[in-house]
Amino acid sequence: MSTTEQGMVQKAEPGVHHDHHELPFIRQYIFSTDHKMIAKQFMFVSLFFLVVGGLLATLMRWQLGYPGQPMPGGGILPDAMMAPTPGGAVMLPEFYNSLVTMHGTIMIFFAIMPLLVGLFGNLLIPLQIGAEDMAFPRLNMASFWLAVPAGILMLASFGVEGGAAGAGWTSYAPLSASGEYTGVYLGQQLWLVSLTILGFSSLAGAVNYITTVVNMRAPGMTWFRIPLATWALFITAILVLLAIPILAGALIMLLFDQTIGTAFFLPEFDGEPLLWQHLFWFFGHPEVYILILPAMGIASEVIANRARKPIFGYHSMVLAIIAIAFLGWIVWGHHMFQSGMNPMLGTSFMISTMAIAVPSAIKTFNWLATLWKGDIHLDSPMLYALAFVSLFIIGGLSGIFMASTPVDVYIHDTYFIVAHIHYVLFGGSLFAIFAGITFWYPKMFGRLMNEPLNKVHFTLTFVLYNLVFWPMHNLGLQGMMRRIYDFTQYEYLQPLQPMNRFITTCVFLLVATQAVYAFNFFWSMFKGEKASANPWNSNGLEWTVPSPPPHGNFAETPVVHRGPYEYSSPESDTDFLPQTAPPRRQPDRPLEPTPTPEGA
Amino acid sequence: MTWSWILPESFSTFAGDVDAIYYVILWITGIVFVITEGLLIYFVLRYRHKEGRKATFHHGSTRMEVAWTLVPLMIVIWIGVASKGVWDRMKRDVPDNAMELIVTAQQFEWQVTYPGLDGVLGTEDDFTLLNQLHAPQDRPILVYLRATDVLHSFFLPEMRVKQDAVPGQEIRVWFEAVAPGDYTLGCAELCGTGHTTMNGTLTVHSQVDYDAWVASQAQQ
Amino acid sequence: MTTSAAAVDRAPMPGMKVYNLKLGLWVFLLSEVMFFTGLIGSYIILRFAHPEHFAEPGVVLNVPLTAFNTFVLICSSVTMVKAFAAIEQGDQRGLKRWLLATIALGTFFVGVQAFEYNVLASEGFVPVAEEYHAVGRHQPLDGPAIGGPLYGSTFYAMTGFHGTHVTIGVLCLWFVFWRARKGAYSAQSFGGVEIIGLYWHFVDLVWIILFTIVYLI
Amino acid sequence: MESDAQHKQSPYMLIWVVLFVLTMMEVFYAFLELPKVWLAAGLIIMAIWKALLVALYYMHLRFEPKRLWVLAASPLPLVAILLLVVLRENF
Repeated sequence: MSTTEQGMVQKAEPGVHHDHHELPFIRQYIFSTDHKMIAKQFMFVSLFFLVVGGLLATLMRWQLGYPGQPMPGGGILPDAMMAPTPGGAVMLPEFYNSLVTMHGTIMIFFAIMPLLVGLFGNLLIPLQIGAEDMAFPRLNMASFWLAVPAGILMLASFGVEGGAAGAGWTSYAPLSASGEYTGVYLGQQLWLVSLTILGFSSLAGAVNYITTVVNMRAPGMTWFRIPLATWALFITAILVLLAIPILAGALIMLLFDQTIGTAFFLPEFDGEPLLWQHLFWFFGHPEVYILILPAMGIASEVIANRARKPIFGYHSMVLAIIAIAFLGWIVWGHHMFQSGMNPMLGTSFMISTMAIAVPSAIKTFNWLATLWKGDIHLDSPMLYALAFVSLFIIGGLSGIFMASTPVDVYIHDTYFIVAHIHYVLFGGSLFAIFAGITFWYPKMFGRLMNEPLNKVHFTLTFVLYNLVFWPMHNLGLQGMMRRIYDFTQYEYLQPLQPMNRFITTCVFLLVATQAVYAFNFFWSMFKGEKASANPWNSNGLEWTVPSPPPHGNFAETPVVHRGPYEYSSPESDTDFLPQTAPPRRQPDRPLEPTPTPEGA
Repeated sequence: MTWSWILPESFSTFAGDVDAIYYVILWITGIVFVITEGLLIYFVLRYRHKEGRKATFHHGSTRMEVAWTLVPLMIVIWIGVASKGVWDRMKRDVPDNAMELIVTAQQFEWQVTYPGLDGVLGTEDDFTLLNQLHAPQDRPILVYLRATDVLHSFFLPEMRVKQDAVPGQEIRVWFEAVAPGDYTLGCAELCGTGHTTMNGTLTVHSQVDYDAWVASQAQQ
Repeated sequence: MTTSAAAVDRAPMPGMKVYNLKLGLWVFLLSEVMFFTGLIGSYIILRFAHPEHFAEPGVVLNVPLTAFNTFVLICSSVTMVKAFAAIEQGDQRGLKRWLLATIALGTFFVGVQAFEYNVLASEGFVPVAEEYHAVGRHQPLDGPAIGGPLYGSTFYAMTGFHGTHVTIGVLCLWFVFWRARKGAYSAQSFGGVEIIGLYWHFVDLVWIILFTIVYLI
Repeated sequence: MESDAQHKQSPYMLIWVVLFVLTMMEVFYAFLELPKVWLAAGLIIMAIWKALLVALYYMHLRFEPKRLWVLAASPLPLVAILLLVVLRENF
């Protein structure tokens, strides 16, 4: 879609031509440059990591539900993790800290983020804006093949001397900056190297997404005709682009402290532990929105479609995304209220944090208003999307408690925070991911997922999920601190034993339940009902092409005539009106407004 | 099982304000929670797909957008302003006439240094105890919080006090206990393998008992 | 109106009026800006927190040498734009000549930096905190240490990361030069030359800032 | 490309001379007997001046569409935010 002759030359990229049928297996499935294949690759890898992260969580929960008691089958784990006792293998605190750290790291960086950005970014952006592929298909491939070694290194760190990193996913210095404090040397270094490599992968993706959305939109696809999923992914890419380098710099400095012995974060040489926290959260808070914005976009798509109604306040939805992206840069201090940061800063960060609650509120109300007077089809994508909304409401509201600095003094670093982040990341992001995978499954595999199985999975997951994480608010309010190996060491926390055991039981069930989705996922791939090009009667460009779309996506470049959410429009006899359908000529009003080449 | 959303009882002068703000927020968020989730469920049931139903073709209304932008904004800003005063009181305005202690955190213990009989830190009659924080009632206690190795977090749940201890810094933390008794002293920041064992007790005496206790300590 | 609308409708919609590769590189440069912002921000935090760790300009670091090196890098920017201007005219020989000049100057810059590192290390100015014992350029080697470990750590981090960027730039320049030898560029198509130029000038720009902050302030 | 003409007029050599002179001035200025603030301020101004010259003429920003300027400037507010907070943070 380039404009100048240089551009044309630059377009000499594999994956953009249309002669792919004789592609050898390795170019088609392993080192593919087709955005859809790369999306699937990201999906399989990060779903694998999702499972790993879930299993780590169950190990952790065993220790919390049955502190210091032998774990059934724990014996198979090496003695460095589980101390063998007469009664059986008991978890060691070192291993518990590694579990805490790796669960967080893997879930955030290797499961949720690649699922949202890697899977949906790759799958949706070119299809929804009517591009034949990404702007830089080879860079896209590189992005995936950088993520793989990063993941391998991260997993490998479990096997090394001293075990995996154990300083929390935030790796606060100096605990993380010198192995002498944790006994973890190589593990922490692998953690740092792995995340640095992953950072390059994310950067490659972000550059690609931004260029593609800016430059490769189909004719007529003005800025305010872009579907919200792509809008969210575009803004997310900008956040990734600007936040990841900050993290990369901090990671490398920490790695230097660990290896060659620099002084950045080491107080013994006047290094500044708080410097790490500032850099980490200056990246980390945009990261939070990297993890939720695409989920919001997916939910908007599904809700508008399944409610057969235009999304309520499309423009304010877009503006809210943009506002979040801006405000997201000035609130990082709210992770550091108790860190010894200047209390003056605490106040200003509290105010900005309060302000950023508003755009999220706007989006929530818009989703609700979209349902109002809709024609709601309660099939599984919609159920997941509605779960996203209802649970995101809880996660958002519980955030206000932490935003208020005095209340945060008490609940900071307690299970209240754990509940909050899981309501946003699991209840929010992950349910949206379920919705998205189910909704766009046809565009990946040409079939539909099994509806009854999905409904079973949804019901069980939704119920168990809440049974697990709702009580964690209460644990936090009783003062139970997070990342704690054995809370019964504290007399005042011992009454919480039953509730912790209850949560642990539910976690086991919750993890087991995911087998239903896994089975459905693979079963439908081969046995699922064949999908038409547009099984959901949707308006987006991705539904104008066959399921799954061919290489190069569009036989001829589509022309866009309207926004993506014209459901139940009087202009159409059915209850949907594709973006590509030419407008009906009505004498009283001129043809559609002319899309300016610059976009809105 | 404690499903309660009630905070455990608190025993410091500013804890009341903290809990008050918590309950205000709990009420506000609780009401918003009921309304939003209620609407969600109602709409889903009310406008569920039936044969022949067609959704209204409706793109939104600026009036409502403005409404649900401004109302939440005003609410949260109000919460913010209400919080600021308490925050300043907790973290910034340390009352003079406070009794001073030094608490040094290190893996995995709390070293509490008392001023001794003369009530002045840095004199030779100072003495240091492990994991035992003794304080008189109804008197501001000013803790100079230090750390020797990694980050720790000085957590007195019943006093609603939490402050990270940062190596290389000396951070001032204060509280004033209103009732005698034994309370919890814990570490709320992951500080290594022994993090979970890094706890102690805060014992609040009446001023008389406290003086007696100091004297008895000074003997040794 | 209708016809013109139709006409515009058929046109592709590049939001930025530049071709993909160039836009992509600019976008990439933004993340580079943030990367160096992180480094400089850390430097500022550490320097304000512990001024005693940092020496007066010229005491430890060799300002004249580095000023000369800065000038070398600026010259390499000029040769780079010359190469670009040449291919804009379709002047293949000029392109290759100026590219080679840029490569030479860039390599020279890295060489001088390596030399500087050696000298500094021999004077005890090292990134390793335990071994930091900088005596400065004019004191005897057994003299008192000047500044502190943070000085060494930040210096090598900032200049080192920049040096890495220059090295990568030189490698890319070799690649562009190799393609130029095969006649890959012309007055109509010089995307490759333009974007390596943009990257090269950005690295120069970063050095202008770093030189001031690290050596002169 | 759209701006061939301007490129030919782009005063590469003149900019080169200015950059050289500014560098010399910086080195000279850095060793003046002035209060630290003055030195820092002056040096930073000159550095930014040089950086702008490179961006505008060597990176051709001067001849690019406006929106590319916006793009190029977009991270600067973040830079400002980070540095401002960092400066307010007195450890």
